[in-house]
Amino acid sequence: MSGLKQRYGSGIREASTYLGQNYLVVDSSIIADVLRIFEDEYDFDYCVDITAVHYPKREKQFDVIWILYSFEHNQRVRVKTMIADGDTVPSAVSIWPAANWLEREVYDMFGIRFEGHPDLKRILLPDDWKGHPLRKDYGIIQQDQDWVKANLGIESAQ
Amino acid sequence: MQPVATTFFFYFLAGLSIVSGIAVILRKNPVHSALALIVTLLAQAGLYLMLYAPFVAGVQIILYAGGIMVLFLFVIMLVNIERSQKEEQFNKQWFAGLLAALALGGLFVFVYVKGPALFQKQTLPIPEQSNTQQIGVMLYGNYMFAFEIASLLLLVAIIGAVVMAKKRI
Amino acid sequence: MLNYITSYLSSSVTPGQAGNIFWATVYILLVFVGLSLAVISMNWLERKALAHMQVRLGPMRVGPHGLLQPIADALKLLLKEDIIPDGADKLIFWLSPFLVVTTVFTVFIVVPFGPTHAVTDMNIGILFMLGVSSLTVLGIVMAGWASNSHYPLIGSLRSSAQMVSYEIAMGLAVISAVLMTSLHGVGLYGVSASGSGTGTLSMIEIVRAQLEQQTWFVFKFFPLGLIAFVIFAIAMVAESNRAPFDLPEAESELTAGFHTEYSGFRWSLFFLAEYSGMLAVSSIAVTLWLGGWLRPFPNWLSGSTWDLIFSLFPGATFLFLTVVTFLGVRKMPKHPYFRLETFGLAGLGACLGLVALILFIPAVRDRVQDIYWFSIKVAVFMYLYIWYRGTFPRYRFDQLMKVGWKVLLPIGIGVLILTAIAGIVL
Amino acid sequence: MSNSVKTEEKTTSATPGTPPHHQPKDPSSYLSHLELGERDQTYLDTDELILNMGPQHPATHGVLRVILKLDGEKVLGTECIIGYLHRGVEKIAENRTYTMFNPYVDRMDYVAAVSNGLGYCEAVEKLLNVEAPPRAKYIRVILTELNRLASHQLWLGTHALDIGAITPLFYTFRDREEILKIFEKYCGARLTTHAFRIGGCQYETYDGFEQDVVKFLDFFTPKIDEYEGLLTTNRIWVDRTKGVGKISAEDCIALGVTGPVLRASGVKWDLRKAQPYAAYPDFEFQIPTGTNGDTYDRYLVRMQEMRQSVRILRQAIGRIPEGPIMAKVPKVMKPPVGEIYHSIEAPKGELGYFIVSDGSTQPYRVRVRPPSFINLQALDVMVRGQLVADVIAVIGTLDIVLGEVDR
Repeated sequence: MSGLKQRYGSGIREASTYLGQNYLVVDSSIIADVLRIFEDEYDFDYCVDITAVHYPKREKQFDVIWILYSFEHNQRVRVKTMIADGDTVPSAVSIWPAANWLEREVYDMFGIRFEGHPDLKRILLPDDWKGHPLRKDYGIIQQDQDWVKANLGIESAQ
Repeated sequence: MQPVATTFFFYFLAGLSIVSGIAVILRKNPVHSALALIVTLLAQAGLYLMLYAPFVAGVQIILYAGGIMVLFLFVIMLVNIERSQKEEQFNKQWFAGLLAALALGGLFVFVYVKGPALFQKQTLPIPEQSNTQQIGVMLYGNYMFAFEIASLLLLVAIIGAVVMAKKRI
Repeated sequence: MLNYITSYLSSSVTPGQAGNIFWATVYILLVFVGLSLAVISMNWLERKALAHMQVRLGPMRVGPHGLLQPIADALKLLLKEDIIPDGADKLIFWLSPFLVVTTVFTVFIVVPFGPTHAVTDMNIGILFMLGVSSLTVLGIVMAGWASNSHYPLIGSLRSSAQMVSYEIAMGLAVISAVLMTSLHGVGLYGVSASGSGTGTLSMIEIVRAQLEQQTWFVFKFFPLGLIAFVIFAIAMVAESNRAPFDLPEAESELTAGFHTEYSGFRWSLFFLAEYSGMLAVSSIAVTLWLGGWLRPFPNWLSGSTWDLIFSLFPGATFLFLTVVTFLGVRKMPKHPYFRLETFGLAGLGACLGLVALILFIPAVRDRVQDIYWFSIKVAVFMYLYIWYRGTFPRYRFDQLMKVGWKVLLPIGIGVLILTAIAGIVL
Repeated sequence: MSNSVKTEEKTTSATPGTPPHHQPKDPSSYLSHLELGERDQTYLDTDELILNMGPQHPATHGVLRVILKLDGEKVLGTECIIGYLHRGVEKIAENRTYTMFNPYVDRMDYVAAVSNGLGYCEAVEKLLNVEAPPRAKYIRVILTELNRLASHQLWLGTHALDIGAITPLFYTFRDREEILKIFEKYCGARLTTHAFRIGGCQYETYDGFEQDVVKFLDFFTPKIDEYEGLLTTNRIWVDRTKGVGKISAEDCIALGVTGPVLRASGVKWDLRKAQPYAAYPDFEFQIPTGTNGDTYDRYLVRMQEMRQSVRILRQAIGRIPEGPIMAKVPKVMKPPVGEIYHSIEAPKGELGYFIVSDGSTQPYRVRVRPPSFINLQALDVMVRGQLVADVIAVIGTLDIVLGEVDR
């Protein structure tokens, strides 16, 4: 951790432990390098999960979170970065192939684009669905009326 | 056993084989053609039976209709039928083909008309029961060499096919 | 006319050979009805036997122990909507189930249920059976292609490849059995006046040869006959598309293989053909290796006493079934809801008992016991089919081909050569 | 090889029941981005065949849809289309309180509902900074291990069925029934049990619970041998599974594959040992591993895991401590602001919950890390160059549950 902090200084916003779990908040500009370093130098060879959280009131609306694990050290770390709506995040597929579907899911649910992803498209929802359901401004009973009408032939799927 | 309604079955089978034979060349869909060819072969097997050659008839069914034609269909299913249906049915050699067919037909008619004079009319005493055994004796006795040559030729064909299908063996 | 009908009864050849059209027709109808009944009971038996292997009960609702289930199934299939896919080749789609059923039923013309109990006897009998049954694959290929859908297409491609390759192993095994018919008595080439005891392809003569040589071919030139028989027994499972070789209709891969798009009556024709095909190949195996209609141990347990004892078997079997049925009647619940079923079961028991009594009549007994022994042997094979299905996983396609071409075929050729050598040397 | 099946449009557009203006997508378009495997070198002019497997297919374990590009029967590439069972579990979580969301997690991996519940409850407990009492932990371990057995049994039955052996299915279901009976007696539900509550367990064990479990273990141990007797040395089974769907340990880790699939590739990693939770530190058990990473090894690993589960259960049932079963938890749960990631070893792999709390009664965000979803990603790597029948075997051996893949 300290090595990273020295190298990037202010790029590492926060590095701390909560409830026994390490996490790291990183500026979005250096996230690609940080992830690469975690894989190369700290042996975090297993990308457990990639996800996002939406904070509509913040200026930088999204937290993107990488949960990494190292088999060698038996340790987990969460790497977090904040981005604004419409910003892109570098894709981690070249580092961990596991990131492929995970990034697709984040894109599907939040509309965050990952740059350099080989095939960024929706994964759980239909390809031509409108809206990203896990954003906070997407209501819980909201649906893509046009899609439902066109594909299911009914007024509402609720 | 006495055959029943010989004349009827002869004309029926002969007609069937001719009609389906024509269907083979007229159908655009190759699968239909292949099926028509199977009907032709089966009709011929029936004719062999009428000639007291049950072994040949059996072999005709098992090898041609049951074996070779299945492979034919197998291959036809793999090719693009859409494409072959758009292709022209007959190419420019159809005239030559017609001439050859007419010549052959003329020969048949000639033989039919002049036949009794050219070939002595006689009924061969064919023992139906031992027909199969006699074929065996012929193949492995008198015509042993020809038989082996033929099987060697087939072996060459098989090897050729394998080489064609697989670049790396 | 009556004379024409009765005159056959004393003859010692099949109606086909005797040229008796009336009796030939009767036999054809009998074979047809018997075959349909066998398929129906096989259906019930398979479901029950398989269920008991798999710790469940199987059909229990329609009739006592689901005895009427096949009838209910047949009714359901007939009443079902008959769907022809839009993009299908209508003519071929319509034609193929009939082709399959016709060829399978045609095969039964030469199946010898007894020395005179066959529709006819051809001197190319076995060749005819193999040839005609090889035509069923045409029907399957046509069905798969005409459905115009991917799964049936792959299913039919698989089945054509599978059947063509297993036919070869099967043919080799058959040839070694046919060879055995000639390797006894006169002449290496088997040219003989009577035709019996020497090389023959006729189904009835093959069984007669086993009788004359005093051995079933499965025991001849031990272990050569046995190996040939095993090859055939494996190849015939593959030929009838049954587990573990049921790739053309592998449920888990191809949904239902070549008959995915078929429904209702057409589908039931495929079903009928599959089971009749199983019966057909089993009868070939029984005829060639297991002595056809011959009763067990005609060589050791000979003499009129043994003849009498063995001829009582058919009646005894039905008597046993009667007893079992009446035990079942006693075990039926006494609730009025089951009254009809109890009466029905009792009626069935009575019928079985009647059949048993008829089978004990000497005149009937002698005529029927051939059929009985033949059917029992075939039934053993049918049970084996069920057993295989209950125990084996499915082969993969390349493994199936490997077994056919790299294992069965070389062994088959080896057995053929060794049989020929053994026939000359021994 | 292709278009003897005339045209895709012709077959699909005429499906009755679909609205006229709706054109189904051509399956081949899904594959456009793939770098496909190499075709066999021949002199013949052959085409690829595109096979659409699912979502209604007997062997895709639910509504998985796999589009295969085939050269003959050889698989050149695959693309999974998932989401047919998507219910928006994560969205629902944001609109329910912590307690109300608890039953929903059972509906993800519905064949291992207890594991889901355990993971969620422990995650929230961590967030609340409470710990379940020891007795509750033991009950949790017992039920979770029973559920692992049930899940593995269901896997074995369906996997064997996919490969064509129909009988093991009924044997495993017969024995799974006994586990479900114990669940039913304990909490009234058989499948989606909702057995645990945040802070412990809702119910005390019923009278005779221990005896029931011991009776089941005595009954079940010989049954594992019975399954193995049917399959382990069965020639066809070995032929069908050995060398099929091979995946190396490196690939597994790179693709995030966990659970028995990872262990069959030779990585000795089990969260029960690596980062123990519940009462697992108290028990002795081994982590079975394979060497080849093929379907057969995965089969053996899972069979061994069943034996190890039995071992854990025997230890656990002998020493359930006395005491309360519920920790002191507030009626209205308001965890402090913060985030937590907690994962457990579910029967299928690492099941993780990432929960963000904003201090209110409802979670701000719940992210589930579903093992099936991520394991399914490895399908393409595992089936390239193999045959269609192997795809079925590999889908079976990955042990996916579509409820969890799609959530």
